[in-house]
Amino acid sequence: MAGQEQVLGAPSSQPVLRGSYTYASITDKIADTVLERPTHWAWAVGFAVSASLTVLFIVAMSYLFAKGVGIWGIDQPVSWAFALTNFVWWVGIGHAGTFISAFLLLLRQRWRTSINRFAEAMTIFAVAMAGLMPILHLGRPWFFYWLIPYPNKMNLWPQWRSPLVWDIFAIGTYIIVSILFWYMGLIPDLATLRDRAAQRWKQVGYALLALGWRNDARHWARFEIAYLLMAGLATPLVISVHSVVSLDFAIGNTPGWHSTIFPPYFVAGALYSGFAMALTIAIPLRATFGLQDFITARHLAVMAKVMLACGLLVTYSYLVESFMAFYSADRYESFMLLNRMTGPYAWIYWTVIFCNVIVLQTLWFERVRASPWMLFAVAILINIGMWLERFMIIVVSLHRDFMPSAWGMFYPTFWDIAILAGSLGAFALLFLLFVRFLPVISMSEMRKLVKERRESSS
Amino acid sequence: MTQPAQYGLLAEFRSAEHLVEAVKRTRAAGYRDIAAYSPFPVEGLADALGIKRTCVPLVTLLGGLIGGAGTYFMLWYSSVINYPINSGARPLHSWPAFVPPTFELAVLGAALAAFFAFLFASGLPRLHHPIFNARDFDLASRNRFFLCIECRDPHFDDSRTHDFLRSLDPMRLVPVPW
Amino acid sequence: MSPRQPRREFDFSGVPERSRREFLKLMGASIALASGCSRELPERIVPYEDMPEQLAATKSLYFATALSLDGYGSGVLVESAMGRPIKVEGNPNHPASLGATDVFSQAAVLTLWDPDRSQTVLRQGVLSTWDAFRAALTARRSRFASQGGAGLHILTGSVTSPTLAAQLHRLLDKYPEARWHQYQPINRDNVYAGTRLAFGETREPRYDFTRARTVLSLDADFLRSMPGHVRYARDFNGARRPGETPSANNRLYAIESSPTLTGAKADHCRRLRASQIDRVARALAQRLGIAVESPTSVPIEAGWLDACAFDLLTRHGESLILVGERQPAHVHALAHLANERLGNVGTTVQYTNPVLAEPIDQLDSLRQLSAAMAAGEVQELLILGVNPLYATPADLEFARHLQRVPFSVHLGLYRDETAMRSLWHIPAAHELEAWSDTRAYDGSATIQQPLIAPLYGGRSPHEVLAVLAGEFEQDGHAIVRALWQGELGGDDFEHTWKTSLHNGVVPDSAFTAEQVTARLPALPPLRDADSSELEIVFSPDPHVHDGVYTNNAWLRELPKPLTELTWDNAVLMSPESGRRRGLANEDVVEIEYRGRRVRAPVWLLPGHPDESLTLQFGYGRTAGGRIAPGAGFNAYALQTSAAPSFDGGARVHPLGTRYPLASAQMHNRMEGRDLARMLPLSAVIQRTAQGAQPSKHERKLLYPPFASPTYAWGMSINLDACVGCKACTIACQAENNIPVVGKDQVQRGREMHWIRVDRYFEGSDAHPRVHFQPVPCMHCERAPCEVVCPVEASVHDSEGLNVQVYNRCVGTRFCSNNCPYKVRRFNFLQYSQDVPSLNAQRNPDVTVRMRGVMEKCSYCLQRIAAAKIASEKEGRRIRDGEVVTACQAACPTEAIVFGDLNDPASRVRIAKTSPLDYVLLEELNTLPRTSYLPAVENPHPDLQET
Amino acid sequence: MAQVFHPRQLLLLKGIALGALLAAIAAAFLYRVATQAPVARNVPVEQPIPFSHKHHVGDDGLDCRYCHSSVETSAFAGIPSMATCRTCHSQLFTDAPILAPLFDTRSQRAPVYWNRIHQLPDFVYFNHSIHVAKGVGCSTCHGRVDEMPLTWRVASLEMQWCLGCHRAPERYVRPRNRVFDMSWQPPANQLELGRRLVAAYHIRGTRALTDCSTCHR
Repeated sequence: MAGQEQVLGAPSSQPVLRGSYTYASITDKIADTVLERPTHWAWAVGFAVSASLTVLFIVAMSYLFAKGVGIWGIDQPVSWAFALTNFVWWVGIGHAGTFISAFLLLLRQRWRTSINRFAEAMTIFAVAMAGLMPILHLGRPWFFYWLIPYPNKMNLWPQWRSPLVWDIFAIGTYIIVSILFWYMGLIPDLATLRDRAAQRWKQVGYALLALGWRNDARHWARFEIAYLLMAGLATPLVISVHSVVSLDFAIGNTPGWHSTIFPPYFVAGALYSGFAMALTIAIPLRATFGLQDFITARHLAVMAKVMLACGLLVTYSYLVESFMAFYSADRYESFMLLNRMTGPYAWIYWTVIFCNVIVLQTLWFERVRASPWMLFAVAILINIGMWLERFMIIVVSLHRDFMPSAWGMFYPTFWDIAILAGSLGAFALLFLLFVRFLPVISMSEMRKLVKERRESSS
Repeated sequence: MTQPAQYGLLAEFRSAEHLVEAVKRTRAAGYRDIAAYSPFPVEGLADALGIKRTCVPLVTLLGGLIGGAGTYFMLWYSSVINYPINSGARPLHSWPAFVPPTFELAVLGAALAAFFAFLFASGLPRLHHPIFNARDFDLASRNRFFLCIECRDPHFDDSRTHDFLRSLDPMRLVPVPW
Repeated sequence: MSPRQPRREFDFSGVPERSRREFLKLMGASIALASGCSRELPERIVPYEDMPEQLAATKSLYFATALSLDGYGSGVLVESAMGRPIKVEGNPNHPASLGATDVFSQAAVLTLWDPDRSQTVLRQGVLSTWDAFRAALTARRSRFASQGGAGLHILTGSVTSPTLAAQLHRLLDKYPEARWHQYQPINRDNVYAGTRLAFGETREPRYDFTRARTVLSLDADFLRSMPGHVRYARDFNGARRPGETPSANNRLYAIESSPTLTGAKADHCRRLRASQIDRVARALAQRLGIAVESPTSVPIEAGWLDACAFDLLTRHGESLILVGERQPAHVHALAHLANERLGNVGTTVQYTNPVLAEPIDQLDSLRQLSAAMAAGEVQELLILGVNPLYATPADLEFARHLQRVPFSVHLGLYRDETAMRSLWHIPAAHELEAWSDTRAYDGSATIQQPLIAPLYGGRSPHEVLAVLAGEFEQDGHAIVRALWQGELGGDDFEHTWKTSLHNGVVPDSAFTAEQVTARLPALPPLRDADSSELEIVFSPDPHVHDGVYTNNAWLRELPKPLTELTWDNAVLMSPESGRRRGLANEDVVEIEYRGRRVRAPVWLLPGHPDESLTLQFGYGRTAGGRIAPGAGFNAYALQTSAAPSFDGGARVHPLGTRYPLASAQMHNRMEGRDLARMLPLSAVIQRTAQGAQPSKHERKLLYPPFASPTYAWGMSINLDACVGCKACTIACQAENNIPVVGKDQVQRGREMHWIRVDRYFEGSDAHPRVHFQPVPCMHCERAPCEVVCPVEASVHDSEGLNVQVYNRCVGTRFCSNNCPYKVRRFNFLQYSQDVPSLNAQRNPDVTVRMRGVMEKCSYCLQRIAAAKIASEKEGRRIRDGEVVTACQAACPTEAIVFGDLNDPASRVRIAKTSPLDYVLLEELNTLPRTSYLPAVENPHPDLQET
Repeated sequence: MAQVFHPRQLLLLKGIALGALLAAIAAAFLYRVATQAPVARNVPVEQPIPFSHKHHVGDDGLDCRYCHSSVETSAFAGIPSMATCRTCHSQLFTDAPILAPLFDTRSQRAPVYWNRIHQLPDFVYFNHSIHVAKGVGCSTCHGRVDEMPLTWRVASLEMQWCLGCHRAPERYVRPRNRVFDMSWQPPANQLELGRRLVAAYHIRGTRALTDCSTCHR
């Protein structure tokens, strides 16, 4: 095994858990990152940066509520821009987490074990950011609850045919289920932390959250069934959520929106950007907290492969979209596409193609998949590319639709940027707090993994 | 309140297999009020303990059904009966548009049901439990496996049970005080 | 109801200052509520002291009066809601209106309520009082008496008011040495001079387009800007209804030196530099058999002139040649002669006595004044209602000479340039605040009655002159009434007076046609034909005119015809001329002309003649309100008394800087999409002969339609009639409390107009075809906006209206994305300001929208509701024509027809049965209730337009 | 190991949880109060002059339209001018101190500011004349004004309250000649009578009556 650790060439041949760990040592190593380990300088820097960005986020939101969405660059005809782009992007990122934790659980993929916890955390924080956006973009955000059915003096209900209402339900369900699923998985680990916490306040905190979990065989029995059921529910949910998000556009009649391939196209795109973000987080994470034994090159390689698959699906969607635009012989459709490629926003289209299609192809090479930092670079580019893709779909379709007399341009303002940067900051802040106070890897599952490896080795 | 001084006897084991074996023998010896503790779910342990199947799946199903049916009814009632409004000349009962919310809330209902059914079935939350009084029981969430025979078991007799557990050769044997 | 209640309760007329202020405060508060649709605050109800009889009905009342532009009156009916004038409609009884209005009349109410209006008497810029002024003036009257008024000069604009003229004449009789000067920046000098040349006496030409089958316009924008243009536009299009009588269609030839709506609507339009039109006129006159020696080279191909001449000759007595005010006198004279030869005099053109009371050469009059001021002969100068410090040719140096006048008085609506430099400034009463009278293009007189007591104690010129003449006790009412008592006399004067007020026209006051005999004028030598020198052409701004409306936010934000610019003026030149100088839109250039320089941004306008610049007046102000100063450039600074209309010898120097301009339409081509349709007359005749094609709406629909059992409202817009004047847009703004957003927001594409007039260019930049298309909400039966609204803020009602429920809207803007016509408007910020006096203008029957809500054309829902309630109380159906939308009412050419599609006899139903009827973006199957009739071109068979 | 929580601490925890729950409920309740109409329901409203409808209508038998003169012609029922009041009070109780404001309005031009009782949001366009014309009685919405010494509001004036009638007018309409009759009570056969009246008065169907555009513009 010692020799194997040196080999980087064939990550796929590597185990999902390196080194020789016992129940105790693996528990201690993971628990100590939360309970004992002193604050890492990288963490401190990240915290400072993301905290200041979060402050910017709060300022931007306050100003937004005070003045109205007019502080953004949106106009007629482009009355949706950054907020909705951020929304779709963040929701998409969320998908990878659920996919890893739920879908791979059903498929009994052992490599999921060490990455599902932080992937789920990523999901929750991303969806939280996403959930903010539709509210921020409202003209009268203080009335957002009118999209939710409740008994009211006006005897009025939401308008169920609007995909925005479906969104409320989809996103709401998604975030609640994600939190439940995540929290459920955390309970045994919270118990571990409770039992190992040295300071009283930590012990109390973890004890409250652990709900008095006793590792009782009965608990475990119920737990395993319920957890499996949750996974079974989350899997179709995750597919449905981005399908519904895609309907926000597909239901509309705007050329570039009104397309039947959107649901699968968006789901693929979501996983694509999601895995990209998972890698963007995993690679620095394992480096900072020395988790290379748990999040091995094998994990990275597998994630890269999934990313490659999704990326190819997205590429295919691009092709189909272009083909249909011309095959349909619809004047507006074909103009829309030509406008994307050659219009005033052409640079966005070609950047998207570069990031999401060209750069992607490097993942065919094992050397790239084997090198964390090259993967990191690719992932970053894909994150950017996917954000721009959503921007292209929304803005570039809107700015020139049916009536040339109403054509216009969109120019972002400082506050557009501030909201985007702010949400990134808030996301990072939440994540950093998570890695500080909760185990980034499921200890109970790792213990199980240790046992399984013992059995397989003996 | 007058409690017996002791909750039960706790035997500590090093491996999961050992625990399962011990549980089997304990059951064979006729003990019923016993509990096993392990740092991760151990295969076969539940069967050894004779834990019956749980209601969680059924409750989940019901939750899903109620969520879905309830939602669809609300959509239909609100837009056909309560306040019919011509929106884009779509039929009042636009069932295709009603599918997504129905599905989402079905999932939500099921998920909530599953979670709370799990808590209920495992008797959680319960922040205070005598077993926590046992020495070194915290290792149950780390690397040790425990078997507890409770005093309320009819077969429980301090010395005999003590001897019996010894015969299972645990690493350690400790009383669990109230 | 709440915002309206306090107003309803308050008796406006004759309440003391204090309580009117309270009233305004009250209303301010209530509008503030209107904009914040959340929790209501407790309200108070203030009862009348004594209930005025009419107002007891608490319904809107309409008063007939007139609004004037450059002195020429146009009849209007002003809607007064609880004593507040809130909306102007045309007066059907008035010959210049026939029920329609232009943009200026619509905007008058905003000027009335403009918070920037001058509110106090000023002496050397310091607060003073009316009494102080009266005393000061009276003090000087002794000198008048002794010296016969020597040194007393009065400067007015063009005066058509019989009363004012009479007062001035009385004054001049009293003080023979006193002088009355007239100068209106946009004046009739050339027109009158032309008639003097042709007939030897001053006459007012009056045209009758109903009988004109061939029209040739030489630089005359009769559809948009000359006196009587509203009536002319109506008549011209009345004679152009291909759908009804194709054979009787007319044909318009236009030659213009600066793009106008007339040129845009012409069947054949040629763009020439202003100086070239003289040449063309002569060549044409010669073709018409007038003995002028034909110019050596003519800048238009012979074929074009031949065709035009042929049409004019064959339509003997049914043709018409008219010449623009910009062109020199002899061109006018030639046209008069030609019309006579063509037998048009008495049929399509008539000559009456001049409408101006004193048809002097105004430029000359101004010259004399400034000379007198320079010579120090002017002791007292009364400036009544004009702004000579801004709006006079630069070379007369009015500002400098004014300093030599010891006692100068300015009467004006604003503290404008002249007000700041005069000894005394008197706030003028708005036309809706004072008694006066005016004459229309045909001489018909209208007695202007006030709708409200002067908001800021303003005075009318009559009152000031009364003081000057020592008639202290006279108020405006007495003065005007006295004059008409004399004019109409008779024992039943009381009755005539009442009917005149009620109808808005003094009976039989229109001038009768005079006999004239034209003679060939002596023609000056022609300018060098192909001189390549750069010409400048001066013209009034389409919306702020000569500067009188520069502080009117509605007019400032109203996109200008053809350029679609808002808030600024720019130097217009042809794209070719721009290309030659490497200039693009918004580039700043310095124009040098006769030693004077002005810096201005460039706008390249297709259809503008090459090597010519159009400079529009009205901008570059330095005073006169909060929004007037600081925008655009001052064209007067280049104007000289030598060549006030146009001249050669200008030079432009690019400065390499840019000045952002706010254009309401970013894209000017139709991209081959079938939006604004235009058919040749032949095709129209053929299609009409074939009769109705199988209806486009009979198609497979996925869902059964919702019925409109009671009423089914619909609109038909006739693109052939639409001249693109945008009266509809501003009328809608006035009616529906549409806020002004400001230049920066327009640049962001956030203007709020509910009905926009799209303008497309087709063909070459040199000779573009221009299309106009008013686009209100289509009220689609399959409205895409409704399906995507999550809160039922955009829904359909049972009469087929696509209604926007502001108070339910949360502002997702999905509806706007999903509206293929992009007619929805969003309050990105808090646009509707809470300014008491502006609140007073608001229409109480329309909700004031707050920020964050979507809004759009409602087919004037409030008018429908009013008619519905009225009809239901009488237990009948709404009659056709009972509901008239604001845009329809204002339209000079009746291009917009609105009504009930369930009524088989309704005009809209009939219009929609035309085989030419079509809807926008039909392929989207949204089934719009608004449909269009295509524009029709009637080209001469021999002429193939490029 | 030791217990993390002592039973007493558990009790405390439960207490805290309960408190949080109660706080949430209280907050919801407060919100509801905060968003109520400005003038409370069924509470007499103080006025600068303690005008009594009970006295003028109930005892003296004045007709509503004597003061609210525009109720049949316009959207607003009309508040009587001071002059209207003085038609009687130039003779009666002229020296009563409570009527002083009535005369101050003339002498000192100090207008009387009545406190508004029936107040709708600005975006609601209610029209008295059409309701009166369609047989909706005063008392249906304003209650037994003739029994109110100081006037108060009986109706909630919420949208759902309006809808109650707009969805089923037959339950409320009465013969036109009884519109101003304060004492009118719906008869036993109101529904059947109502249906006849709805037909007779051409009251539009529920779809039309519940159109957003019926009340909002």
